[in-house]
Amino acid sequence: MNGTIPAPTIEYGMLAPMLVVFGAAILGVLVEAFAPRYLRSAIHLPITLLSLLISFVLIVWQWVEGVPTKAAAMGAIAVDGPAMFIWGTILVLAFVSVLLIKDEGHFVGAAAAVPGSVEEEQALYEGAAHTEVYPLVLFAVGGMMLFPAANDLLIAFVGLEVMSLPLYLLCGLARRRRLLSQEAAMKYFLLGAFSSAFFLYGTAMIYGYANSLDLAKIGATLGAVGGQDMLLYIGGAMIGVGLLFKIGAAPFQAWKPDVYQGAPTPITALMASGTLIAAFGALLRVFWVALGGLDWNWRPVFYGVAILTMLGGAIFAITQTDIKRMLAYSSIAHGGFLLIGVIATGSAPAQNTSALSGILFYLVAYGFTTVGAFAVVTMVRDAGGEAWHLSRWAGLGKRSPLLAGVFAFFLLAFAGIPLTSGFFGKYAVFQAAVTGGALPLVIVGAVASAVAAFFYVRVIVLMFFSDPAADGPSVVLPSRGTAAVVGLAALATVVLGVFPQPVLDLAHSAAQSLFVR
Amino acid sequence: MTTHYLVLSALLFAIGGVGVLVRRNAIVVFMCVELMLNACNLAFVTFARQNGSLDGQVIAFFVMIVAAAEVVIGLAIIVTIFRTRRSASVDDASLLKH
Amino acid sequence: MNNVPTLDDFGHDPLWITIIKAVAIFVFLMLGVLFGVWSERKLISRMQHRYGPNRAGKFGLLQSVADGLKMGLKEDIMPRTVDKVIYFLAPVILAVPAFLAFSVVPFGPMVSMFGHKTPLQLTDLPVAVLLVLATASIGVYGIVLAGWGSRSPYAMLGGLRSAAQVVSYEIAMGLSFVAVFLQAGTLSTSEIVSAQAQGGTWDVFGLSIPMPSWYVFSLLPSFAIYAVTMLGETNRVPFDLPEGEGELVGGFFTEYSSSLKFAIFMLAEYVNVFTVSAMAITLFFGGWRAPWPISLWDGANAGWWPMLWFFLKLAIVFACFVWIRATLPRVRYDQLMAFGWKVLIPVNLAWIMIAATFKAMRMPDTTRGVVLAIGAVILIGAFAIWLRFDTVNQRRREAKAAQIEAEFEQLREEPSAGGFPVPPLDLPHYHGVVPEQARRHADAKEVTSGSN
Amino acid sequence: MPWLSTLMGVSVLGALGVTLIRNDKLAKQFTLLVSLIVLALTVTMAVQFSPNGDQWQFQENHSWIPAFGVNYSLAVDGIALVLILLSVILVPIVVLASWHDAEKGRRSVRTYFSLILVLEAMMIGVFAATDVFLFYVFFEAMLIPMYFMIGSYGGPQRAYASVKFLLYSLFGGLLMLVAVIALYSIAGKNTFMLSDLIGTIQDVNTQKWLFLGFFVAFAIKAPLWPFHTWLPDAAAQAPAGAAVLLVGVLDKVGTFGMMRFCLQLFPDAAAYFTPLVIVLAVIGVIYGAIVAIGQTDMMRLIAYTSVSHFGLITLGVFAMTKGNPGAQDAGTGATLYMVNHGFSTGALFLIVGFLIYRRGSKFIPDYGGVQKVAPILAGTFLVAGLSSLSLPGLSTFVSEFMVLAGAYRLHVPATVIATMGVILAAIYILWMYQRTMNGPTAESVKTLPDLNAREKWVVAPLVALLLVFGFYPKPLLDVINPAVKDTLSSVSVTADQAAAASGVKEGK
Amino acid sequence: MQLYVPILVLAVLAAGFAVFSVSIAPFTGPKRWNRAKLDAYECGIDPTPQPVGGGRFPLKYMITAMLFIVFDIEIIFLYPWAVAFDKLGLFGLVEMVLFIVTVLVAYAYVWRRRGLDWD
Repeated sequence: MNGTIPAPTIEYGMLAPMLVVFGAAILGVLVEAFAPRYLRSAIHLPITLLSLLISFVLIVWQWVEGVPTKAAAMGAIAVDGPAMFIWGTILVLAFVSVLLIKDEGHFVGAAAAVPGSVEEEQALYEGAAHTEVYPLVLFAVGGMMLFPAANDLLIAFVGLEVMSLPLYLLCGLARRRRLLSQEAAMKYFLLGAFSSAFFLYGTAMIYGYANSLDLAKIGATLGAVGGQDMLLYIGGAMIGVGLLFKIGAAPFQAWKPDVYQGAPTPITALMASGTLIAAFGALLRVFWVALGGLDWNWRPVFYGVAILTMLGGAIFAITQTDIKRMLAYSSIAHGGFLLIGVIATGSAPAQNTSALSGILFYLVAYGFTTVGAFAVVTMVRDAGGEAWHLSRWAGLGKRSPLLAGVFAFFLLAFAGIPLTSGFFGKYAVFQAAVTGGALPLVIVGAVASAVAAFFYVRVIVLMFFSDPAADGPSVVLPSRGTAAVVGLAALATVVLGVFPQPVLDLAHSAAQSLFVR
Repeated sequence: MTTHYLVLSALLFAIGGVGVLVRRNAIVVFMCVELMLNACNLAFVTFARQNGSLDGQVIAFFVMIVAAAEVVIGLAIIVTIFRTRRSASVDDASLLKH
Repeated sequence: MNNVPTLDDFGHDPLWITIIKAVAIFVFLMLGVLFGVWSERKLISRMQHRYGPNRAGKFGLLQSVADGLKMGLKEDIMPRTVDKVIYFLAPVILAVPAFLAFSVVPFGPMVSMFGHKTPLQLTDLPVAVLLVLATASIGVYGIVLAGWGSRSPYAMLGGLRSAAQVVSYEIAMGLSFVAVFLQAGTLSTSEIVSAQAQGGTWDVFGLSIPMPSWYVFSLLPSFAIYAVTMLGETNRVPFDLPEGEGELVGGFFTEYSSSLKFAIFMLAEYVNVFTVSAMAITLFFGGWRAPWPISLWDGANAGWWPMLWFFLKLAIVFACFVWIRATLPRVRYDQLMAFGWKVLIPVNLAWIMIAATFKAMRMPDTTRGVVLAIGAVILIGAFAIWLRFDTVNQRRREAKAAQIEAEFEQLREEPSAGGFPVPPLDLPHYHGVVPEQARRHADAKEVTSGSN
Repeated sequence: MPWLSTLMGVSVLGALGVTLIRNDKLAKQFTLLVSLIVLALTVTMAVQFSPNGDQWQFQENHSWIPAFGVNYSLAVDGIALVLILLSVILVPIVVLASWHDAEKGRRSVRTYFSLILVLEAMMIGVFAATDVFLFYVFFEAMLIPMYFMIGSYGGPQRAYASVKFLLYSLFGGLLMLVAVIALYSIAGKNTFMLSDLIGTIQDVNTQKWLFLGFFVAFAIKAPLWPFHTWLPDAAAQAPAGAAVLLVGVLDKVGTFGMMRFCLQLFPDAAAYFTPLVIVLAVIGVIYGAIVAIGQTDMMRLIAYTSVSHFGLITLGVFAMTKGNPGAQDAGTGATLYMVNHGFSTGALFLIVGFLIYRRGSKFIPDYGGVQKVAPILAGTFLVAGLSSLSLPGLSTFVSEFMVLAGAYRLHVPATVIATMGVILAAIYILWMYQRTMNGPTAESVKTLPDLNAREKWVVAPLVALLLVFGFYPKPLLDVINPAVKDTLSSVSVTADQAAAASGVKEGK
Repeated sequence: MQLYVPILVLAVLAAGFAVFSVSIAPFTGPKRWNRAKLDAYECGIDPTPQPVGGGRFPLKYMITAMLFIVFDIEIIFLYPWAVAFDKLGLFGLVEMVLFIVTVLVAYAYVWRRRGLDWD
C-alpha cells in the first residue's frame, strides 16, 4: 500500500489513431442522445467516415514520421509496423463497410420490438432507423485496432471484448429475417463469451507462470521459470483456443456460418474482413512475442488446425446452398490458408518477415474481396429481402451481367486465380511456408484450394450457365455508397492482382521490424 | 495454500464450461459463462497473492468490467429473443441449421 | 496520540477478546433495536401530540420486549405456494449482513481490556468501507428472495421495487463516499476517523484559519447526498416504497405476516438503520471523537469515553430518522427513481470532480493553470448539459400534460360518463380471470398477471 | 519495339473495344479486324526473327513484383515463335468460323468474341513468357476465358464440362504452383527467370519431386493418358471455335511446358521418369485411337484422336532426353507436330462444326452420304481427316515421322507400338468418313447446303497450310531446329552429339 | 486473514441467531389450519396463480439492473483512484476526468433515451 506510484505516461500521439476512432464513437453516442431523430443519420455519417479518415491519415503521417520502436502506454500497446499496417487496413475496410451500412433498409428500426408486433409496425411507420449502428461500428473498429496492437494480455482481452461486444449487438439488428438475425446474435454472443472466457483463463495461467502480462516479459520468462510448465502449457493452449475461435479456425468454426448468415450483410462484411484481420494480428503477436519460445509445442498443433481448417472449410462449403453460409465457410478456409503463414515463421528474422508480410498482404487482399462480395450480396434481393439461396442466383449473369461478372471476379479472387489479388495473397503465404519448410502443409493448401475452387466455380456456373428462374430475384439499383464499395473492392482486387508490388512493399516494410518486443 | 484456490478456480471454470455445453437455457448458459469469468478472477487474485504482485487484482477489476458489459449486452440479446419466441432454450433457436 | 488505532493494531486480539467484542456488538444491536423501536414510537407520538406506548413498563419501555414476545408466540404461517427453501432463507440472508457491517464500525480508540491493549472496534480492514457496501448489497438478495420466494404479486413487486431502489441508491451512496476517500486517502474506517482528528488550516493573507475537522463541513455535498441515500438504502420514510402499505400491502414481506420471521425483518431493518447511521458518524461526524467544545478536554478522546460520544451521535442521527419520518410524506416511485438517477448521481459526480480539482490544486507540484482549466471545463460542460436536459425535460413534461389534458377532454365528451373519465369496461381482468364476455369468444387471449 | 507486348496489348485492347461496341455485327467485324492485325504484326515479327541468331529474341524484361523476384519477361525462341504463329493464325479463322456460333440468343455475342481476344493475348503470353512465374500466371489465367466460352456458349452439358475442365486444370495448376514456389525457394536465387533457374537444381531427388509437380499440371493440360478425361467432355460441349482453340492451342501449352520446363529445369528427373512417361504416352496413343473408333459423337471422336496425337507429341518430347541420339529429331518433330496438329485438328473440328451446325446433330448415325449434297464440305473433311492420320504429303506426316524416327533410336518397343496408332488412326478417320459422307444419302441431310463463302474462307487457309507444310516444311524446321538444339543443350545433350547421331535428316 | 476472523465470529453469531429464530418460529406458535390463511395474500380475493418460474416482470427492472452494473463499475474505479489520488497527481485527475466524461456520455444517452424514466 505504501510507496509511491510513478505517474504513468501515455503517448497520446502514438495512440491518436485509435483515440480518434473511440472519440468519434463517443461523440456518436452523444449525437444519439441529443440530435433530433431526423437529423441523426445525417450527422452520424460524416462523423463516422471522417473519423476513420482522420485516423487513417494519422497513421500514414506517423508511418512517414517513422515507426515507433517502443511500445506505448507503459508497454501496454505496441504501435509497431505490423500494428500500423493492420490498423490502416482495418480502417480502410471499415470505411468501405460504413458506406454499405449507410444504405437504408439493412437495420431494424426498433430492435427490441417483437417482429410483426404493433411496436414494430409503428417503428416502421415512423421510419425509425437504428442510427446507433454507427457508434457501435466505431466501437467495434476501435476494438479491432486495440486487439492486434495489444502488447499485454489484459489489453488484448479488453480489445477482444470491445471488438466483439458491439458486433454481438450489430448481428441482431437485421431488418429482414429478424428471428434469424437475433438467433445469430445469441449464438455469436454465447459462443464468443465462452471463447473469451477461455482466453481469459489462459491469461490467468500465463500470469501465474510469468507474473506478468506483458508479452515481451512473458517471452523472456519462458524457460526461466522452472517447475510450472503445466501452467504455461494450459495457458498457452487456452489463449490459443480463444484466438482461434475468433479466427474461426476448426474445430472452433461452428459459429461462423450461422453468424455470417444471420447478421445484416454489411455487418457480415465488416466482421468477415475486420475481425479476421484483427484476430490474426493478435494471434501473431501473442504467439510470436509471448510464446515464441514455445513454438516446438504450438507449431504442431497449428499444423493440424490449419489442415483441419482448410479442408473443413472447403469441404463443408461444397454442401452449402446459402450464399452467405458459403462465403462463411470460404472465410473459414481462408483462415486456414492464413494459418499456414503463421506456421511459416521460423527462427530467422528474414523468414519471419516474409511470413508476416505474406500474411499482411493476404489479409488486405482477402479483406477487400470479401467486403466486395458481401456488398454484391446486399444488392440481389427477393421480395423478403436479400436472396440468399443459391438457387435464386441462377441466371444472374443474364439478368445483370455486370453485377454477376463482378461477383464472379470476386469468387475467382477467392479461388486464387492469377491476376486477382487472391492469387498473390495465397502465393505470398505459400511461398513463405515453403521457405519455412512447411511444404506438406502447402500441398494440403493447394489441394484445399482446388476443393474450394469447386464451390466458387459452382456459383459462377449457376450465375452464368443456368437459365434464370422466371420469378428470380431483382437486382436493386445500387446506391452510390454500395456502388462505390463494389467498385473499390473490384478495383483493389484487380490492382492487387496485377500490380501487387506497392502493397507488398508496404507489407514488407511493416513486417521488417517485426513485432515490438 | 494457494493451490487450493487454483483448484477451486479450475473447478469453477470446468463447471461453467460443462454448463455452457450441456445446458439448454440461454440464460443459464450465459450464467455459466459468467461463472467461468469469475473463476478466472479467482485465479488472477490467487496468482497475485502467490506472486506477490498487485497486477492480478487490478486485472480482476478489468475483468469485472468486461463481464459487466457482457452482462448488459448478453441480457439485451437474450431478452429480445425471449420476447419474440417466448422461449430461452438454445435448442429452440434452430433456424440457422445447415 | 498512540492510543489512536492504526491498521496495524488490528488482527492481534486473542480469540476470546474477539468473541467478547462480537458478543458485545451483537447485544448492543439487539438492545438497540428494542430501544430503537420504542424510542421511534415514542418520539413520533410526541411529535404527533400523542403519548405513544406507555403501558408496558415505565414509559412503555418494555413495549418492544412485549411485541417481540408476542411475535414469537404467534402462529407461523407458511403459505402453500411459497418456495419453501427460499422463503425460509430470505430473512436470514437479510439479517446476517446487516449485523456484519457493524464489525468495522469504530467505537473508540485503543483501550485496555482485561490487560490487553485493543481498539474499541471489532476489526478493521484496508477496505473496510467496501465491506459495508458489500454487506448492503448482499442484503438486497434477502429482499429479492423474500419477494420471489413468496410467489405472490404483492411480494414480488415489492421485492423488485425494493431491489431496484436499493441498488439505485447504493450507487449514489457509493459515490458520496468517494470524496471522503479522496480526503482521507484510505478506505479503512479507523483511519478515516483519525483523519478527521485534525482539520487542516486555510492560509489566507498570512492568517491560519483552522478548518473544522469533520468531513461533514468540508464535504457537505457528499454528506447531503449520503443523508438522502441513507433513507433510500434502508427503505425508510419518505422512501419506504417497497413496503408501502397503501399500494403493496407489506411489500416484499407481505407473506411473512407474523411470527419470528417477521421479527427478523424488522430487526434487520433497524440494524440497517443503525449501520448507515454509524457509517454517517464514522465518515462525516468524526466517528467516536468528541464534538468541539468537549474535545478541548484532553481526556475526551481517550479511554472508554469516546464510546459515549459515539452512542450520543448515534442517538441523534437515529432521532433524525424519526424526525424525517414524522415530517415527510412518502414519495411516488417514479419520483424516487428519478431523484436517485437524475439528481443524486450527476450532482455527485460533479461534486467529486470539483473536490478532486480542489485537491489537485493544493498539491505541491501541479500546474494550477491546467487544473483550473480542467475545473472550468468540467463546470461549463456540466452546466451546458444540464441546461439542455432541463429544456428537454421541460418540453417533455409540457407535452405529456397536454396529452393528458386532451385525453380528459375527449372523455368529457363521452355522454355515458357524465363528464367523468371512465376506464374502458372491457379490459381483461388484471389477474388473468377471463371475463364472461371474453370467454364467449373462443379466440380471446388470457393475460397473465405481470405481463407487460 | 516491344513486339510481344504489342501483340498482347492489341488483343487486350481489342477485347475491351469489342465489349464497348453495341452492335453485334460490328463487334464481330471488329474482332476479325483485330485478330488480323495481330496476325499481321506477328508475321512481321516472325519475318524479323533470325533463326540462327540468339536463342531468345524480341526480349522484353521488366521488373514486375520484385518482392517475389518476378519479372515481366517475354521472349521467343523458335519453338515459341511457331506456336505463337499457330495461335494467331487460328484466331482469325476461329473468329470467322464462329460467326454465328454465339447467336443462339442466350448469351451476349460480344462477350464471346471479346473472350476470344482475351484468350489470344493469354496464348501469346504463355508461349512467350520466359519467367516461370509469369508463365504460371498466364497458364492459370488462360483457363478463365476458356471456361466461360465453354460454359456460356457450349452444348447442353456445358456447365458440367466447363467445371470439369476448370477444376482439372486448376488442380494441376495448384500442384504446379507448389512446385514453382519450391523451385524458387530451393534455388534461392531470388528470381524466376528461366535462364537463371536452369541448372540450379542439382539434387536429383529434389528434381524428381519438382518435376512431378510441373509434370502433372502439364499432363493434365496436354492431356496425357490417364489425365485426359476432361478433354472429350470439354471439346464435345464447347462451341466448335472454342474447341479449336482448346485442342489446337491450349493443350499445346502442356506439351510446350514439358519441353520447356520439365526437361530444361529437371533434366535428371526427366531422364528418370522418361520410361514411365513414354509408357503413358504410348498407352495414350493406342487408347485414344481405340476409344475414338468406338465413338459415335464426332466431337468426342476428334477429341479422342487428339488424346492419341498428344501421346505421340509427348513421346517426342520425352525422347529429347539425355542419351538419345535421335533427340534432335524427336524434339523438332514434336514441335512441328504441335503446330501441325493445331492446323489439322482445327480444320477437322471446324468442318465437323459446320456439319453439325447444318444438321443439328453430332452423332455419326444421323448422317450418311453427305458427299453427294455437299461435295466441298466432304472434300475438305477428307483432307483434314487424312492430315489427322498423317498421310504423306500432308504436314502431319513429316512431324509424325520425325517423332517416331527420333524416338526409335532409344525406345524401340514403345515406338513400334506407337506406330500402330497410325494404323488405328486410319481406321477411325476413314470409318468416320465412310459412315458420314459415303453411302446412301440420309433423309435428314438431303437438303444440307454446301459450304458458303465464309466457311470456305475459313477452311481454305488451313487446308493450304496443311498442304504447303506437307511438301515444304523447311521454313518451320529452320526456325525450330536451332531452338530445339538450344533446348537440348540445357538437357545436357550436346547439339553436336545429337546432330552426329542423328542419321535421318528429314526435310532438310 | 487475521483481520477477517472477527467478522466471521460476528457472522456466526448473527447467523446462529437468525437461523434459530426462523426455525423456532413454527414451534412456538399455535397451529390452526385454515385454507384461506395459507393462500397468498391478495387483499381477500382469490390468489393469482403464479406461473412456473415466477412469471415475468417488467423489463424496466432489468434496465435498472444493467445501469446499476455500469455505475457500480464506475465506483470500482473511483475508489482506488480516490485513495491513491495524492500519488497519481495531475495525471490521475486528467484520466479520471476523461473516464467520468465517458461514463457521463453513456449516462446522457440513457437519460435521453428515457432509460431513467419510470412510467
